[in-house]
Amino acid sequence: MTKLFQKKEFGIGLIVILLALILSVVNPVFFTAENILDVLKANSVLGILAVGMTLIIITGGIDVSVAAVTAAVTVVIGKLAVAMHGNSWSILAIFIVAPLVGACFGFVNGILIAKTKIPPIVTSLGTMSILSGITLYVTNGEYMNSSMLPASFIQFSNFKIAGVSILIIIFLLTVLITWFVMKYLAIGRSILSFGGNPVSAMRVGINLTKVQIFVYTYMGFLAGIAAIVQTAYTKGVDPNGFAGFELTVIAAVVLGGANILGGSGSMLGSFLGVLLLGIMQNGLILAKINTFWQEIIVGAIILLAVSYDMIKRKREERSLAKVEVEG
Amino acid sequence: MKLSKEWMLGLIFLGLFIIMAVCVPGFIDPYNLTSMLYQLPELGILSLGMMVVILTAGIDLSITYLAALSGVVMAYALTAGLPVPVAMIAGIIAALIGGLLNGFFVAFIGVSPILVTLGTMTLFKGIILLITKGNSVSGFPDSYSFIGNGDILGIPFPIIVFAVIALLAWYLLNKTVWGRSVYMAGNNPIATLFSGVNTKKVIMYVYLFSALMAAIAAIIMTSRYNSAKVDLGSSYQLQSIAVAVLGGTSISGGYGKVIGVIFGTAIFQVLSSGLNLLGVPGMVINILIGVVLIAVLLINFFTAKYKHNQLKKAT
Amino acid sequence: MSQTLLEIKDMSKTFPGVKALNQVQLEVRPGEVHALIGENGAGKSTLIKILAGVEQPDAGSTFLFEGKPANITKPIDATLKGISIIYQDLSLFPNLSVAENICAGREAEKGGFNFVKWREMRRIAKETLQGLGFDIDVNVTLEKLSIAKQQLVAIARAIAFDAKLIIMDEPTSSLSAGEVELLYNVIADLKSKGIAILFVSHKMEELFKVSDRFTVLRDGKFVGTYGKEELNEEKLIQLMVGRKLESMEREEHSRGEQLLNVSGLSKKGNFKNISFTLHKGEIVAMTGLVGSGRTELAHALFGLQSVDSGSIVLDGQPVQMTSTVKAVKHGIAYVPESRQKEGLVLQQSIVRNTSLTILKSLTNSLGSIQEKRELELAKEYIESLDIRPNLPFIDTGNMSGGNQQKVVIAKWLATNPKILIVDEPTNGIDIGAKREIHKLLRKLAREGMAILVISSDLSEVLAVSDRILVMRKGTIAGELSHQEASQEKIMNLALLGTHIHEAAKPNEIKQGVVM
Amino acid sequence: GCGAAKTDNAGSTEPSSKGNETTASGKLKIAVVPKLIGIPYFNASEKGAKKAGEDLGVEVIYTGPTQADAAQQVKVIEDLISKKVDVIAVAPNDPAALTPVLKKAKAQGIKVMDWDTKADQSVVDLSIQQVDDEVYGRHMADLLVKAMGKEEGNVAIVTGGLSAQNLNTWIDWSTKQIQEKYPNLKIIGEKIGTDEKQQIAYQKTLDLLKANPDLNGILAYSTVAPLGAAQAIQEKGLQDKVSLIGVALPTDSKPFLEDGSLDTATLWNPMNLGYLTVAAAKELAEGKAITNGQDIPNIGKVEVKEDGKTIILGPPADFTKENAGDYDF
Ligand SMILES: Nc1ncnc2c1ncn2[C@@H]1O[C@H](COP(=O)(O)OP(=O)(O)OP(=O)(O)O)[C@@H](O)[C@H]1O
Ligand SMILES: Nc1ncnc2c1ncn2[C@@H]1O[C@H](COP(=O)(O)OP(=O)(O)OP(=O)(O)O)[C@@H](O)[C@H]1O
Ligand SMILES: [Mg+2]
Ligand SMILES: [Mg+2]
Repeated sequence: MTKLFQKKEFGIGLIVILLALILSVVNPVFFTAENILDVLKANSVLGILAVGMTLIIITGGIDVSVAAVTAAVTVVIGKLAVAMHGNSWSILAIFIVAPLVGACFGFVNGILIAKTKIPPIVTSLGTMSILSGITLYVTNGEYMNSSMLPASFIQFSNFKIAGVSILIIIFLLTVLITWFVMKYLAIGRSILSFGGNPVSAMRVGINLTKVQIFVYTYMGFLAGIAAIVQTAYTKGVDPNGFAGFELTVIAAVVLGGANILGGSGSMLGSFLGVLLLGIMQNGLILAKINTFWQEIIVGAIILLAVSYDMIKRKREERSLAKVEVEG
Repeated sequence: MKLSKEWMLGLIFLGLFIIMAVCVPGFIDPYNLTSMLYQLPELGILSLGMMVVILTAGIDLSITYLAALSGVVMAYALTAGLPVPVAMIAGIIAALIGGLLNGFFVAFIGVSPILVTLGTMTLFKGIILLITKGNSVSGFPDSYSFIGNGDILGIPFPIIVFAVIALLAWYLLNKTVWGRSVYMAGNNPIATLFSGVNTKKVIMYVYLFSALMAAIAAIIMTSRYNSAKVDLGSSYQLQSIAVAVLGGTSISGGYGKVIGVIFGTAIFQVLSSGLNLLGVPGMVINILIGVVLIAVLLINFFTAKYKHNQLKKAT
Repeated sequence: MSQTLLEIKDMSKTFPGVKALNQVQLEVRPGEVHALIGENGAGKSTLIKILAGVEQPDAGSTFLFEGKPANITKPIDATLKGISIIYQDLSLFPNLSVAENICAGREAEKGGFNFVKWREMRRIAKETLQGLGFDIDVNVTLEKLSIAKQQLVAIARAIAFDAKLIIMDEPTSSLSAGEVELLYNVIADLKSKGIAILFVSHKMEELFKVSDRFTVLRDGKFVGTYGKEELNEEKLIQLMVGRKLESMEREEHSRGEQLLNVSGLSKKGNFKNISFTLHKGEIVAMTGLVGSGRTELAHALFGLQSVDSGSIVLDGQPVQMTSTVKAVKHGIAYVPESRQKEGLVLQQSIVRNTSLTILKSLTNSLGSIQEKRELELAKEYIESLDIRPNLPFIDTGNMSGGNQQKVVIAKWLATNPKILIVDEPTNGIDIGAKREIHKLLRKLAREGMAILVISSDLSEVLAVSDRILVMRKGTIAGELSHQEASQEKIMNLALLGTHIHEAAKPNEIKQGVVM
Repeated sequence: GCGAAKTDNAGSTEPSSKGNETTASGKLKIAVVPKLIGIPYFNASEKGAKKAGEDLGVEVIYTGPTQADAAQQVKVIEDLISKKVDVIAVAPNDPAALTPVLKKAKAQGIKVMDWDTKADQSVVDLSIQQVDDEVYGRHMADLLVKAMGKEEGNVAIVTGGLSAQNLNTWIDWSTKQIQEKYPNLKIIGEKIGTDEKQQIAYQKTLDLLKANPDLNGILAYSTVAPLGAAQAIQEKGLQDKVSLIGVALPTDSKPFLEDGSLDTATLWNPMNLGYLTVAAAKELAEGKAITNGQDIPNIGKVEVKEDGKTIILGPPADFTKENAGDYDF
């Protein structure tokens, strides 16, 4: 039990639970399976991106181009669907091409960051500007609606396993697989080592360049998956649909307790961070909070959560007995 | 010859300017030149605020909403018939309160700046929405419009404001105890604290400074646009970071110069005006700005590497 | 097994602007402890980095390991060949478990997508720790361990995987006598197993205690390799420095009136019931084991940390040290433990670092800093403390450790303090610079400053202090005057808290540390 | 200074003889500035504007900011003034914010007009409106009642951006219509902003439906919000229970119209709007005026208000599942 309290994710978990309790009192609809599944489904894209961003933040990096990459891949999906219209292989093509294209974009970020040592935030700011410019230039912002998507893709997006949407399952699988990678694969431990102490990591033979390229490529890969999920979720493609979304992704990850300076971050934490943001969005409407108050409440909760986390961390640090005082 | 990265940037600016002057009809037209001088101060002033925050290894995502908040307060004061100076003070105070909030969370609670300003950004946006219901506030006295649209002896007034602010920022950063402490704390906050400097106060003032810059930019914007609204200047959020970084400010803190930011702003302006005149679509301008940002940083990287190798050969 | 394990011939390494190594020779035999010595900047760490595969030597260098060309191009090559390193900064991962720290890098060798064998990892870690007699939970996150235990983890990591050569770069610089003793035991054990040790240190005494042979570097050049029997301390110093060092003679002087009176100072988890006085013109040394709470106490005196109870009386006035600003105002100066992290802004010049403590007094009526006066101030200290290079605008990050420390002292002398607290003032500083700093401290005391020296280096404590306070587990275990003090007496107080007049046995020492 | 003097000269010159470029190409330069570029609605207008340019022999420059930010829009106009165009027609993000720069343009002898959304009427020479705001707002309320088949129940409002001027105007008129004509219809809560994103509209409508199980109708403003709202209704299978009326393009809304989740999309033809804007701009530059009921080629009869400068494209078109397939925008 005490172990539970000591867990880094305890704080955010507590906030999520409290919020959920309050909401289910305010509106019983909140705690229905239907609503919870809706929340999970609506935040699958956020969740998948947050998983990738967690790894990047563990290495002390940041990627503000995620939203642009995801948007670009949704457009690629759309174009592909139109180009292969009617072809029953098109869904397969989408599943292969989208993650690949995403990974390529991520790879470019990774190469630039790892090789030129330009700070990640600056590099990704540049690639974001370039990529979103290209996306808009190519599409002129045109939407594509469900009639342009292959029927098999629509079937896929409506697919459920035991009442749970395939999109949620993809999201949860992403979390699980990434958790496994971080816990049981050498690359995962290398990422954590890199974040904990890059100099030592280099000294014990971890190839820092490879680790950095990996995390950004993986982010891109997940952005590709997220793009599929987004396309399935909206059953359409909106090149403008992700403007400003990168900040939400970052917010979810750091709310989940990842340290923006690197070294710490967990799948469970980020999952809870996503949940917190999702529940807030959902709950504010369910609780019928005045529209104009909603942003204020979201802002205030973010500030409270991060301050609480910080104060807790400081207290823990202080309580780590530095000196074993006698008596 | 040794060329600092700021003057390298100056050369890049000059090069761009010449290219534009030659290739873009109407670019060196006096009207266009003055027009650019009217346009760039807002971004320049916001970028100065952003630069100072970045000097302490922070970042201020809330800066544009702080500006909008300040602008909305000014706009209400003006439409309520308060005299212009009173309205401006009200706007500045509103911004400073916001800055105080940022500073409090960063300096005293110790939350990382990107998180704090992510939260306050949403908060400020919410507050503006709540008080304006999303509508724009407009209808200011004619005298107010001078600040953003007037000129003195043909020199646009906003650029005069920018010049004064840039000088002030330069003075504060390079000559005063606070400015020195900003650089020192930016490089090593612990050693600075251990030297008997009240680093919390220094950081607090950094956020107040960026809030002040937001307020001044808001004064120019509300005057130039004759109105205030929740998303006023929102596109400057990432632009001001890009300008500061383009201007040579180190994102990890401790290094950055006012002159660099000025060149950075000027490059942005020349690029966007020149390409607009050429009829290049806005998205392509965004692409090129991204390319320039990365290119300049790559140039910095490769020149540093080149110098390194030269030095090694010499040894 | 060949007679030489490691053979280096004509090794050079060039950094931009610096020839860090110039035709260096080194030969290490199995089962020997080989000391690598030289002044700060002589090239010791550079040589180690090459052995570790972190840096590559210039072309033309010969690097043989076990008689074959070593071909170490990246750190993992060195590890696989059986070369492991205990870095001066420990180089551990605070966010990972002890087991992972001990096995760090082992997964990397297998490539990114191999599985991590947690059970195996824990087993290896546990066995290694047990083999060394260290009692540490392998599942705990490293950052939760005390610094002393972290040091033990670093040692365990170095020997976990059948190392043939273990390199120790100033392994004792952050250890106090107890752990040092423990380390000596480990070294003896390793030697008996035929493992070679390359040992870097600035502490003369310990060099003679552990080493069999010495290789001396000076300014990146090879001076020579000598057997222990060929050398004595004086000769060694001469080889290192290239000239004879005058030995430090203490000029005794009488202490002045009482300046500081600390009584009953307590802070939960840090220190308890601390009482002592400090007089003008005296140097009080505070020693004890790492983690005995000395630094925390200094922080409390300097306003960096709050206290729960107790009083600080300065010049007869009770004061509350709530901030560093206040401490400086009261005339307290603090030269911190880590000059790189806490002492200096490495990216900035000597000028800017020296003026940082007194910026306000350098401003004119307009509030602008008078750069001329600032420069004069820096020049003054560069001259009076003989800071090298005497370039006021050089970034302090480019200076040697000893000179960096002088800059830190300079910035505090600028405030004209009444009390100077120095925490581990000569950590990692070569013998020449160390003597200079000791001389400087003595001189300041003679001029009337009250000085509190926190140090784990007993020879330093004995050399500079008038009185010695020994701390143990957050309390003052006892006080010794300069005349009565000896290493043994200090160790007894530090380990057992008693004034016993015979030396503690090694296994008692071991327990005192690990428990 | 000399810059100012030149400015004054330019202001007093006739547009036709101004600037070398105009005379060089001989064509009128008409700048059409949307709120932002790269969204379907304004892309459709662009097509119409460009077509009018070809038909009428004028050069059409269609350019705007990439974000719906007034500051960016002003910059675009500043650069258009530098470019010495003959007419600037703008769809303001924030009408008041454009007043100073439009005045500047006028001082340079450029004719200014607005389209799509009203600018400061004291500055513009001409105002092209797709519909009359009041008529349109009230029309949407009527459509909803028709779709619901009753004059009582609960209605919610979903909108694109909370700060979009024209959307807010329509919402206000719809609200007024409901209050005046259908007193038993209850508007629940405040309008809900969806950031001009389909996904958010979808999400928030889902939440809205759950929070208000007794909801009968939704009014969705902006061309994105109705799509998201329709998707939510479709997913929850509430096509028959909740009626949805939205501002949307027929091609985008076709799938939803077909399955009944969106009852009626109502909009004008944005291509025609672009076309009319350019046509009117040309008349304006040539010193002519469009009169009430005048037949504009390719568009048809337009209405001119009493003020003589507000031109209305015509009544909005209602798109239903029957006719949505007939349009290509
Ligand atoms: N990466 C580097 N770039 C440039 N110069 C370097 C670099 N690393 C070391 N040097 C220089 O090489 C020389 C040798 O440094 P090294 O760290 O090997 O000395 P050292 O003998 O370990 O000193 P210390 O006792 O202080 O640890 C010094 O002049 C140092 O400044
Ligand atoms: N090199 C270091 N790296 C990390 N932490 C350190 C280091 N040195 C000291 N510490 C911190 O200081 C604590 C040791 O306690 P403290 O410094 O009060 O004891 P001390 O008696 O002053 O020992 P020291 O010999 O280190 O000065 C450790 O638990 C650790 O938190
Ligand atoms: Mg060294
Ligand atoms: Mg200490």
